[in-house]
Amino acid sequence: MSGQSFGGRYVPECLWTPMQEVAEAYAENAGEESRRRQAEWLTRRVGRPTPLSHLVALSRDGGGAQIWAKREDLCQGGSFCATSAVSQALLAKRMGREHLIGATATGDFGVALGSMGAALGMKVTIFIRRDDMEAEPFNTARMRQLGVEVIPVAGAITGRRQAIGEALRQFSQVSDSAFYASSSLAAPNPYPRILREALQVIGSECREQLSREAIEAEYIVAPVGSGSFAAGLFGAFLAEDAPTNSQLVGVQSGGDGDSTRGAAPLVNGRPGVYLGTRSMVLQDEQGQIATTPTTASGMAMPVAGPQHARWLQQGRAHYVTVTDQEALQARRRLTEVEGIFASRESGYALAYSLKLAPTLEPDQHIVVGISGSGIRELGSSLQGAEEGKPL
Amino acid sequence: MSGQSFGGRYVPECLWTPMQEVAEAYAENAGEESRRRQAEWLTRRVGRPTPLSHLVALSRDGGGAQIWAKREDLCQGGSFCATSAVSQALLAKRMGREHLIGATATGDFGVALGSMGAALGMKVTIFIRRDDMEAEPFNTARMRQLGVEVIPVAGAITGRRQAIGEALRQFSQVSDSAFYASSSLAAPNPYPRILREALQVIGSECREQLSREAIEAEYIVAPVGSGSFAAGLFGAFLAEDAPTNSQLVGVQSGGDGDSTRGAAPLVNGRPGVYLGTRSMVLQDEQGQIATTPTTASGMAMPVAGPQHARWLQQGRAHYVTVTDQEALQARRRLTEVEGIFASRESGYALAYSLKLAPTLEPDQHIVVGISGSGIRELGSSLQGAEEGKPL
Amino acid sequence: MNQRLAPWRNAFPRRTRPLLMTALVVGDPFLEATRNYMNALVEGGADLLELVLPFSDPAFHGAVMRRANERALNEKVGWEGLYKIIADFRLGEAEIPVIVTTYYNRLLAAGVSDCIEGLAAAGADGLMVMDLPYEEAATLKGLLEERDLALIQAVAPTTTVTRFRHIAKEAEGIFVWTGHCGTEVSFDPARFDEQMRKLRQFSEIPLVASMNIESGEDARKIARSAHGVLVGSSLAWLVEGGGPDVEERLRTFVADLRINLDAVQED
Amino acid sequence: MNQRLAPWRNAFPRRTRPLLMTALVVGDPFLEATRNYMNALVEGGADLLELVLPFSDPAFHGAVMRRANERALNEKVGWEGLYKIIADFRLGEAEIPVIVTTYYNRLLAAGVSDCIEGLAAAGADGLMVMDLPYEEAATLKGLLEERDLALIQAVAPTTTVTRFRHIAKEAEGIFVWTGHCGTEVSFDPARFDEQMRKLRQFSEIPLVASMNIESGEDARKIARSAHGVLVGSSLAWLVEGGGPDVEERLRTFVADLRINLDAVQED
Ligand SMILES: Cc1ncc(COP(=O)(O)O)c(C=O)c1O
Ligand SMILES: Cc1ncc(COP(=O)(O)O)c(C=O)c1O
Repeated sequence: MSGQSFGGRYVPECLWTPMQEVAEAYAENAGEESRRRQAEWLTRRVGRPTPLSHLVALSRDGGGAQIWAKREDLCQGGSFCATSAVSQALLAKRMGREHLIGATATGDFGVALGSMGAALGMKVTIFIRRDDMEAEPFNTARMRQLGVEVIPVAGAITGRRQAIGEALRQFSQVSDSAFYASSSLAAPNPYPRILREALQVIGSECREQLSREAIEAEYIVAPVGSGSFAAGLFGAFLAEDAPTNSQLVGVQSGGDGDSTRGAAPLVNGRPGVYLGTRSMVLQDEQGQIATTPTTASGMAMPVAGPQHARWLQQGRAHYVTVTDQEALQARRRLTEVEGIFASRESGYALAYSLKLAPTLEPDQHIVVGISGSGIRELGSSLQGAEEGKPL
Repeated sequence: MSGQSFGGRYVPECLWTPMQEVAEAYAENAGEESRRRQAEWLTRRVGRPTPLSHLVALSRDGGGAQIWAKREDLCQGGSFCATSAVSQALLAKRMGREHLIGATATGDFGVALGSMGAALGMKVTIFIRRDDMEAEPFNTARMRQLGVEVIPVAGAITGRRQAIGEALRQFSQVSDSAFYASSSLAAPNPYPRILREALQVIGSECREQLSREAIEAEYIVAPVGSGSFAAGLFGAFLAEDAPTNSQLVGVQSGGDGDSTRGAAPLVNGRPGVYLGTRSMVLQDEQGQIATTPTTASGMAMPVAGPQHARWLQQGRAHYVTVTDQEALQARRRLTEVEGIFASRESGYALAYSLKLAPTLEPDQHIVVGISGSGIRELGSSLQGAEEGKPL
Repeated sequence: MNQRLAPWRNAFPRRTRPLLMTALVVGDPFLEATRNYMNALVEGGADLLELVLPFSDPAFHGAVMRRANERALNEKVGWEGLYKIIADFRLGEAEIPVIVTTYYNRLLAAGVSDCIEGLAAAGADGLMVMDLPYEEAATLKGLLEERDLALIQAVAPTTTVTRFRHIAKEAEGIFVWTGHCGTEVSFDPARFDEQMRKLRQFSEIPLVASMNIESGEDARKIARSAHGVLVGSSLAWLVEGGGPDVEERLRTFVADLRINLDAVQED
Repeated sequence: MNQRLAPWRNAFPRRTRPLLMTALVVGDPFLEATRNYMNALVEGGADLLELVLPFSDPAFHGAVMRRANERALNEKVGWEGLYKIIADFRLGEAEIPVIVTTYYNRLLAAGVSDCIEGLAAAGADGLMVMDLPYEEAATLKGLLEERDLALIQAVAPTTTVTRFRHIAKEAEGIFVWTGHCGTEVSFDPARFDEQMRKLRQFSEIPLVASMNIESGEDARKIARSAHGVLVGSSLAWLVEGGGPDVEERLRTFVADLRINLDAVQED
């Protein structure tokens, strides 16, 4: 209960043992053969390594630092989620489980898990809030085509956490034959570790790519919803052998800019326990979890993965917000100026990088993490178009 | 006029000199520095190399050969077109042209060219038949977001060739400041060569990947619309130093299965001149070009690139058809069994591979070319869904 | 050791009358109502009261309890309100133990020591934290013990015997068997009985089963294997129904459970 | 060398009356109509007739001609029909040269030698192939020459002087200057005049300009710089209008062009 430690496994008794089994299987699973298999899936299937793109035009416009994009949009399925889905699905398979259960908000994790389920011949059940589902017709259609059982969830709690709750409840009923796959870094042990270790390949590739370009990054900037993508990108730069002193910046949603709104537990939260982990939590003085009004459903998390709380505490990374509006604009600029489509979530990291760039010199470098292609958004924009809204 | 030679530059006088300029610039452009720059864009931006995925489950189901997929769906923009767009846009830039003009049917080439145009700060104009545009709301939206001027074309001629005609007419008016970028391998010189040389990277990667897996492919199977993707995949296996005797199979659309219908000039066509090149042309005895009823707009070409005519004549590749229905089914199976989304066009190659596999042994290998992710299709399927059609 | 819970230690199987534990969400639909309902439950024959302090995301309660929780949230009931009704209850009722249930974050936000102090002063007897498993609970348990409050542990179908033996060594008050985790229970009497038998041999304190009990008949079935039952959703459902006679209906429903439970010894 | 086209070689600038070349799409709206329109054009004062054999994708014709082509396609006119109306025309008219225009694939499908044979026998004088540039045309040109038919070459704003000199060396009959490639022409008289001047010095045969001419006034402007004009879309547009008096309207329109062209020498 010491204020200093983050993480843990704060779950009801019914989930403790199933998650302990996952932890034990994961520990056993850590061998060479299993790593090789995972790497094979990532290379042969997901499309790793993803490129590090020098955004020449955007950098020129900014008049300062060189901006580089780590391109998770080019993974199979169009988001970084492919990589954590591989790791978890392979672990499940190794545990002899034939059913994957997870939750999604944007649908990206659902698609990623669905793809792995299809390829491995496993049943996949995905919970998603009904309003998220309706906002993501495109990813919903993709999940269905992959054979995923998509279960819409209603209720008072908004966003991914409601779907996570439902997924865990359902999982608890079949925990001896199913595997809970987490999309969120804010999760009970061993999930934060599994996700970070799976996603750390993003940062490792990035380090290698930077050194191949013979440059060091002044800043590494990533969007933080639950923070799994950011942890994957940051992880390698926090390793003992990390060559540079890059500043790591996690960008959260500041909502409409009113500091009492938004979804930035690492900026406006306090330590607490939520979604099974002790971390920074956006809450009121009564300990009630705050709602997270943001236009980016991937960012709508009132708690971040425990690693981020630790890095924040230790000063190893820092965390900022940009408004939803700034994020949307930055994302649009990326498309117009660089021809790259990025997820709404990536817009937060990008917006911050665009602010940072002019304060640096042209021989300095910023890496911005692009978490996904945001292709899903065209589904909703098409719907919007039919209702007469501009695309 | 010898019946034996294919290719050429069969264009009206107004286009001859502009295309000669492209040919000359391309020849000058062939240097080390330009190759390096192109490779850099492909690696850093497009996401090359793309993976070669072993389709374990599908192969197991087939009970015969191992099927491998060359994954152009993972390129930026979701199709192989990214690679030919890079080559042409860089050439245009080097020629000092600031305006790219092209035609598209599926929208994939439009998106690819639009991305490059945005990144290089060039204006992009894309012609597309109005009905193709309406069938591809998703890619149309993407093009618009990239700042592409999308011009719908009406008229009696169906498909990409109508849009190509309009693009060339418009280009002829501004040929001193603009660059015509071809999506079609069936095009006047120097385009067939430019496209094949650009796309040959697909086959080269594939060769290297096969040799890294220490296997040889019995068959290399690709969809052939105009055949640029197929030429890119086949090219490396036809090179002098090609290590294997892989059989190259180009798959065209057989339409609804009635042999008088479909879009298979390499199967049902005769030598002729169309779209600026001498090649195999689907035509009646009067030399009128046939319509190409197929449900895959990327396949609706009554003429293939001249290289294919040559390979057909020399017996270096062979060409077959599968029906639209078979292609759709194969594509659906890929999603359901392997968790991979592929373009409708890829379905043709896949369908043929699925027929081939059971006739081979489990230690034999088939490579099937996946030309794109078919993400665009979800746009139309969502539209369909709203009109009550099944997804 | 908490004195109100102490009598049940080692009371089974000697004592044959099964325990009846009843739960209310505090502030559903308002604080005084809860206070009144507590009396009604006791009048109906409850042996223990559970008071659920509402949380913004009661993920591991069932759907009915989550709705009750949602209604209660509107009342913004805090720890002070909770202490108040417990203290008030204690003015008239010295025997019936009161267990407070919540999610860990509410405790952390208010300060664990302050909460324990408040609970002890008000006359509560135990604390159950939905998302605090045994492994994370040591410090809290220590602090509770200092004030003679029990940390109530849950047991679930996934709890292994090894783990149970471990937990049981230090457990206090009662065990709450949760046959579900916020979902429906698929009840297989034979299997349930086997699980209870297995666990009972390692525990000196009663196992009270939460199994979505909706009727006296349900309660009777469960109590054949467990030491008692915990009824929550059915009461929340009556509260949800509303109307002027909620208290009366609560009393009647509990009384029926009581009769059925008491009949178990005669079965 | 074709005898009907021969007189114009080296006739300019001596000869000041500009040439009037008029085009029809064969079979628009049906074959006999085309035959009748030919007479009307000659009566109006045309110096040359161009007959466009329709193609399924007349990509390098303008929008009006593409529509005419589309109408004509319904008639499924083949080479035989074309030969027939040329032969029939020749029965009454010995002087006016007839140029046949099509796309290369129609020629290839029917067989190049057969077509040349048919054209020569019918009394045609030249062949223009829209999508056959000089570089691809050598063999065809040779075969045409054997039967005294001219291969008519096009020149465009993009044609360089070097290239033109090269082509001009072997060119026969006339040059058709196409100021467009199926689109609108943006006409800058000064620039056009400069281009014509530049090219004229290297050519012994007349340059006839196709410049979307819609009126006598247009024709007069063009003919100030070129040796003559080619009018197609305006005629196809009259045909598209339909009605019983199409022939009359064609005749009147061409007569007006004629008057305007003849006025150029006096300007
Ligand atoms: C495309 C995309 N980017 C970013 C995020 C946020 O990721 P994380 O929760 O790992 O920070 C999500 C989450 O769903 C996402 O789908
Ligand atoms: C995704 C996709 N695949 C295949 C094709 C056909 O390509 P090609 O014309 O190079 O054969 C197209 C053409 O538009 C396409 O978009």
